[in-house]
Amino acid sequence: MNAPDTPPPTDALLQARDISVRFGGVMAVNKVSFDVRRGEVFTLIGPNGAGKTTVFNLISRLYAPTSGRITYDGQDLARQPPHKVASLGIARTFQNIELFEYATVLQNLLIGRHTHRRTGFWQDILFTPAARRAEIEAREKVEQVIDFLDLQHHRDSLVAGLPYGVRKVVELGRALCTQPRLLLLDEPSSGLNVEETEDMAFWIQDIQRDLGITVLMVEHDMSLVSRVSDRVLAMNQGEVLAMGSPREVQAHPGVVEAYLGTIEDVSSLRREVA
Amino acid sequence: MRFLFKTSYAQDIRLARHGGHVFWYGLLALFLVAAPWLASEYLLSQLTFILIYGIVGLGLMLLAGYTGLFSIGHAAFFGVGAYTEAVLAGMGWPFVLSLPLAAMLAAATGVVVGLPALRVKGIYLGMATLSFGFVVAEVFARWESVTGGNAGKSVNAAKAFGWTAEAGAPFYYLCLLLAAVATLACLNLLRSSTGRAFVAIRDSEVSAQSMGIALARYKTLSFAISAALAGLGGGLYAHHIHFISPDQFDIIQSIDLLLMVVVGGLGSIHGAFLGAIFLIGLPQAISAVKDYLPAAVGQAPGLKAVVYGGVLVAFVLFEPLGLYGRWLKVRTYLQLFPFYRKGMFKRQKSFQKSDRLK
Amino acid sequence: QQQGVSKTEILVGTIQDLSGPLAGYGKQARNGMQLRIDELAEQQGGIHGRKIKLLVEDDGYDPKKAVLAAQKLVNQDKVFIVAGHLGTAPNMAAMPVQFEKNIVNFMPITAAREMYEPTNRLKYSFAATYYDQIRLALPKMVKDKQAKKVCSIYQDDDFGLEVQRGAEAGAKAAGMEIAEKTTFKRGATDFSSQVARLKAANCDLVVLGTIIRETIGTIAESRKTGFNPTFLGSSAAYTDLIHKLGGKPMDGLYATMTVQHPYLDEASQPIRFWAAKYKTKFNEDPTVFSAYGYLIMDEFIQAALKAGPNLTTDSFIKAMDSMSFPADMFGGPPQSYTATKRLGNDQSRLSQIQNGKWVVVSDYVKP
Amino acid sequence: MQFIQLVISGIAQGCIYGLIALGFVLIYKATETVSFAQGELMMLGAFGGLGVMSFMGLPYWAAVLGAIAGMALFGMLLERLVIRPILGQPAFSIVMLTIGIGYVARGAITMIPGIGTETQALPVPYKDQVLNAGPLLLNVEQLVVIAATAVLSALLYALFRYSKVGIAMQAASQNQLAAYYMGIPVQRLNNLVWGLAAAVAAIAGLLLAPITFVHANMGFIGLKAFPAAVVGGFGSLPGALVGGLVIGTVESLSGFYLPEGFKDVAAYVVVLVMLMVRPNGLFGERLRKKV
Amino acid sequence: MNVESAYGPIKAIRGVSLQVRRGEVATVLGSNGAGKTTILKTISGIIDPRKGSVQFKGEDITAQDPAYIVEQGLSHVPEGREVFPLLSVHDNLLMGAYTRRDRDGVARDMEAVYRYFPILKERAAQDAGLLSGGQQQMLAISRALMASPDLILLDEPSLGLSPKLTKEIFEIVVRINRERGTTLLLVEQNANMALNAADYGYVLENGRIVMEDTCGRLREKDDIKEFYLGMKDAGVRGERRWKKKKTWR
Ligand SMILES: Nc1ncnc2c1ncn2[C@@H]1O[C@H](COP(=O)(O)OP(=O)(O)OP(=O)(O)O)[C@@H](O)[C@H]1O
Ligand SMILES: Nc1ncnc2c1ncn2[C@@H]1O[C@H](COP(=O)(O)OP(=O)(O)OP(=O)(O)O)[C@@H](O)[C@H]1O
Ligand SMILES: [Mg+2]
Ligand SMILES: [Mg+2]
Repeated sequence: MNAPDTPPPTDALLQARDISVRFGGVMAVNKVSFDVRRGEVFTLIGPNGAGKTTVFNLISRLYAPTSGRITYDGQDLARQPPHKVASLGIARTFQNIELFEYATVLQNLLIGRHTHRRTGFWQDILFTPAARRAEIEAREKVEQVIDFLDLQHHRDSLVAGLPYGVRKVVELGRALCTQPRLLLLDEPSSGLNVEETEDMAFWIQDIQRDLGITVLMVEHDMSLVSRVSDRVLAMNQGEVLAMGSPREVQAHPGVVEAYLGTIEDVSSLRREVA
Repeated sequence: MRFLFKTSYAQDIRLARHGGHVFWYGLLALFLVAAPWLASEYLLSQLTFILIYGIVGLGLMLLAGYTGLFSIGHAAFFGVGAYTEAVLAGMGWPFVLSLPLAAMLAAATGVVVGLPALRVKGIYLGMATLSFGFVVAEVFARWESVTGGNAGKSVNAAKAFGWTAEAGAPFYYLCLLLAAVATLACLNLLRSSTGRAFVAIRDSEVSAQSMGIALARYKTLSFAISAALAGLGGGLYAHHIHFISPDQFDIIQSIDLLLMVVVGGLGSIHGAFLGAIFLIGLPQAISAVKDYLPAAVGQAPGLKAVVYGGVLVAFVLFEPLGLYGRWLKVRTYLQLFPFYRKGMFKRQKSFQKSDRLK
Repeated sequence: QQQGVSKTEILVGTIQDLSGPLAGYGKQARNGMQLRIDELAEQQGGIHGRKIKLLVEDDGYDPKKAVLAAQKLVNQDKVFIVAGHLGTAPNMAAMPVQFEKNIVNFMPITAAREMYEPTNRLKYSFAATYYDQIRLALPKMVKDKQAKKVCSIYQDDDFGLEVQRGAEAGAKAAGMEIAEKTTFKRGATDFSSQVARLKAANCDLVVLGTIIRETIGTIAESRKTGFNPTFLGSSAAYTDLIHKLGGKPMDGLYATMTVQHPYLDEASQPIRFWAAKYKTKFNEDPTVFSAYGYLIMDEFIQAALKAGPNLTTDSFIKAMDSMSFPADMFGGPPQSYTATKRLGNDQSRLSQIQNGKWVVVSDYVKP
Repeated sequence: MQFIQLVISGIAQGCIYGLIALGFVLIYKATETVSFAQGELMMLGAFGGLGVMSFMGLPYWAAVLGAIAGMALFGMLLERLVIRPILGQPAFSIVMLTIGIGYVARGAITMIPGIGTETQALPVPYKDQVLNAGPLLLNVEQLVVIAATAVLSALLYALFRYSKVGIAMQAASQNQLAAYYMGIPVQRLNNLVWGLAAAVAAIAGLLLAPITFVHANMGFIGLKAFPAAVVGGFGSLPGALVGGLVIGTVESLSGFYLPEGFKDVAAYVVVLVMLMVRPNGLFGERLRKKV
Repeated sequence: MNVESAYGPIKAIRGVSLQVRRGEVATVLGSNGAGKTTILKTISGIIDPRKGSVQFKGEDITAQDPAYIVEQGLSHVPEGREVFPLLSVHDNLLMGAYTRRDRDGVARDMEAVYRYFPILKERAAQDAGLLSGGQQQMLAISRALMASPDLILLDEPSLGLSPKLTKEIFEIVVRINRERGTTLLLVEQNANMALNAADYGYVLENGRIVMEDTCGRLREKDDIKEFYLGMKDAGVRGERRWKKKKTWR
């Protein structure tokens, strides 16, 4: 408020400084700081309940931080109402999938175009030529996303009946339709099998490289993490545990202890039974 | 069975999807325009009522069916429209000015009610609107200098530019015109970004918000449009019924309006009008058949309530999608004949989930 | 060709509340009308060879439904006349529909002034209005009881308002003001704060713009709190339910009325006979509303007979406008109508509940 | 003194609202629907009691037991016939259903010749008795209501808080699918809930009968109980009671001290204010979806 | 069992037959929308099959009331957690044991699951809806264990769990199977884990079983290796363009 903002380093798209959130007695996020650089894939990992999703919720302004600040592209996010976040170019997916259940896939994706609408209420109600043009344009953009994610098949199905994996993709698509600059993905691969996870990895890489979108993601699948991320931040109990390249973080003893676990070979399970 | 080959995106946003639509809706329009010659005076008056309630139903459908906000106080907006129109018409305003003003005033009231809607959902919103309805009804009763209080108020015929929309065909055409315009406006809204925003709010507020939809703005907007349509309907109602009093805009009326959209079929524009047909037609149907019943039943007081309630219960039980749902089934049956399979619309088991968390 | 009149039949429409808050009254009024029609068929055979057919519509005391009902009767069933329509607001809503088609609104069962004012050639009303009842009765009560402070409690609707206006006019006539007035909503059950108000104002005469339960509720609450003014109700409170439901505390209540309640053990022989006939036919005890219905139909028959074989709206009006009806067996006052006087009689008398029964305690109160 | 007497009347009236509101909250807590038929069930209960006393000539306590048991059965039957088939549909369908049931119940009672359209008194042993506590007046009819409301809400509170069945009812309303997975007999519990709600309604009807009389439209008082439930927080049983008391006293006081007309809308104004200040009522839980 | 289930006119599984022997761990693999969840739902009576029957412990439980089936000793970890959001963690667990009458046993099992997942004990009084995704998953699993069942159906138990916990879950699965002799039917995207923990596996595609064998042998099949275990040469970018499609349709 009083002190002028210090301009962030040019390559940081998002900066979190000492953010903390407390829910009753639980310190869900405790003095966490990190930068997400333009164009990178930045991953948050950490045991369950470490506060990763809470960080996402802070960025998308669903929660307000108890202390600390988040700046996005030089702006203080705390000043933005939640619905403004999307028009700043931040889009997200949800851990538990939050789609518009009783609308078709196409409509879901079109809703993703909301921040880009150019017609007002009166134009809509009269369906002026401008509104018609805007509709068709939105549809074209959405079709590009549909092609990108191979969703042609499901275009007109109601979301309510889709299998889990497809919903995940639809949600990704919806986020992409907003044409974000920063994409927050909460566990993009959970519930997907190996093959589908692989598709997801390709998509994330395409999103980063071809579309030039910065990605911040939470993920538990370490093979996916090491494959796509540029940098990784490990959290535990709301605090930062380690940060660095995927390899560095995976080797960090604290991370192994709290997150990866020490049993190396899953076949140990088998031997016990046998 | 009809197959549609789509060749452009524009096809998807057209109102009439194919020739059949054009034909059937054209026929309907023709019938409606010709109605004064075809229908008896009595039927025409009923038809006028149906159009008026249809307009109100459209508004409530938008609010309840598309935005997912249930209002149990819609009679308040209806009443604001009716009283505004009655007062203005009494002052000799032409209806081309007074009707829009009635709608706007109702919309303004709608915005006021929309405000708590930003904070509460579900049953709490229902109660907020219900309470608001009571307060407004009390204002109608107490503000005697304007509303005539409980003694009621007579309403002049609608006039403009020296033309009087007399009861019967002229007024019917006025209603028909406005109903058509209102329907078109709603259809337009629903196929554009505003309508999608409503649907988004209905299905998930959290993700609507993160898609950049300003909940406050769209919820209030939805309330405003809905109230405006109710106000417009109210204005027409006032003219049609000639006499308005506060007890015409009480909780019973609100519930009737809600029943109308539910029976019509939540989430469909057709439903608004089908529901209106039901609301106006059923009591008439009951009094038509009651003479044929044994006197002990047919002449007993309370019969109307029993049948009315019974039909409502039957609807919810057997046709949760309302009249429109029934119509869809019939249509599919005809289209697919003879390939229709019995299980096609078999109801799936569904499981209730708390809507306290949305 | 006059609608609703054929060679053999006259169609009479009536709109009653058969499913709403006044369903009880609606049913009784209908039965009363039907009783007279059946008598006509049995005794005289008809009016100039025509039988009466009664078409009943239910409006549930809802003006919107009343409009629909009136439209059905007038435009679809094509009745000759609408008689005995119950309730003020429903009448107000239905009258324009009828008048457009030149259909008389005959003797609606409501005591509002709008039923004959502003004058319209199609309006006829028989009941002394609530306004007049109280306006005329109040000064007499003030004098008799030597009341110092007159107050009122009334239902917050068109009915209550009429009583209240009557009370104001009556108080003015007696050279006083209404010291305290208080209201309640239809269907209210709790009158404690209203009674507390009246008590705090030291009222010694309270005008009741109440119907049944509210009358009982108000009086019972007053008696409990040791507040015992003179209570004066309108004809709406003149029903046997008051003492049947309210019991002992109701004793002493005054009400204005015209038509006497037809107790089955009534002293007057014709009423007793009539009540027994009604009971046999409908298997329930008659009430004032049964009597209203009966009388309305009776007056219609008399007027229609007088109008002659060529029954049209005009001939009926012509006949009515020179009609005078003598006092009826229920003690109703004589009535007379002219082209400009469309209320039969504005007078009423006073009854009091004594030992759990209504007793007529005054003759017609003259201004 | 005036003030205290008004507060006492307010409390008594408030308990009536609270008693009916208990029925709403009960249904809401266990099924997440709002029953608009609760007032009508109450009316049926009162008529049931009346039937037992006046037409079968049995004593008061027999009427009380008979009406409560009868209504409980009726509630279960109702559930079996009309609620169960649409179990799992959105809560709103059930709301509509209860509105329909309300119409049918009111109409059906009205149709009973000779009884339905009349207003009747239920002869209770404690009719018209007044206790004088110093200068204050306590009405026995109202004291009975107060006591019954307090006891009932305590019992129901314990049911939902401590008993397995009560918790399971809430579980089923929050996530029916998961309840099925856990082997919770959702339908049986639902049956029980409606039976309970109808029994509570019957109690309310019997207690109210001396105060409001028995007639087909007595259920409309339920419209005042909604505000009570909302003010207390719709999901809270003690809230229903407290909400009722708040509404009752506010009504009573505003009827005396404020200009005419305020008493009638006081309840609704309180609700509106409450929804602005504390959207979930006094005892309602703060809800927030975690994503 | 042998069943066919459908959602409305859409057939989700068509003529699936599978068997789980007492005391064994079986797993069903399959890509998205193959119908795995549908099978499990059919078994526990949430969906009534169009055709076919389900036998459990020699009894026909086709289309029985889910409550009855649970009482017979079958419990289900549903897909997507499905906790009771407004009940406390403790009450959630209690509901898991709804069909049980033995208070002591319930208390003992409660202690046991608290030992498996200490965080649940810490949060015993918190509303389940406020737990993190993974914590809810732990709760869902624990809740099913509370029924002390003979057969547990697990639908993607590792969904959203950290790698460490995933391993622990499988250890718990194996341990329960060994110590209590509980039979398990496991649906899992983490095929590597599943095939290691289970004895027998089925591969489901488009509502049909296309392959079944012991897990040992399944692990050796090329198609399984490629599509489910992801064991192939780490491809270069652009690989997807010529990706091999599954052949067994
Ligand atoms: N709204 C809330 N109220 C109370 N506690 C909360 C709330 N949101 C999160 N928590 C708590 O904060 C902690 C962090 O939760 P969060 O959802 O951020 O975890 P996470 O890192 O995303 O874990 P997971 O991998 O399991 O999803 C958890 O212990 C959770 O119980
Ligand atoms: N409620 C429903 N309505 C219509 N179709 C449905 C419904 N639920 C599932 N389906 C369809 O049934 C098929 C099987 O779904 P199911 O959920 O069993 O798949 P799954 O193998 O569990 O997939 P996943 O790995 O994504 O969980 C899918 O094609 C899905 O689209
Ligand atoms: Mg998370
Ligand atoms: Mg699945």
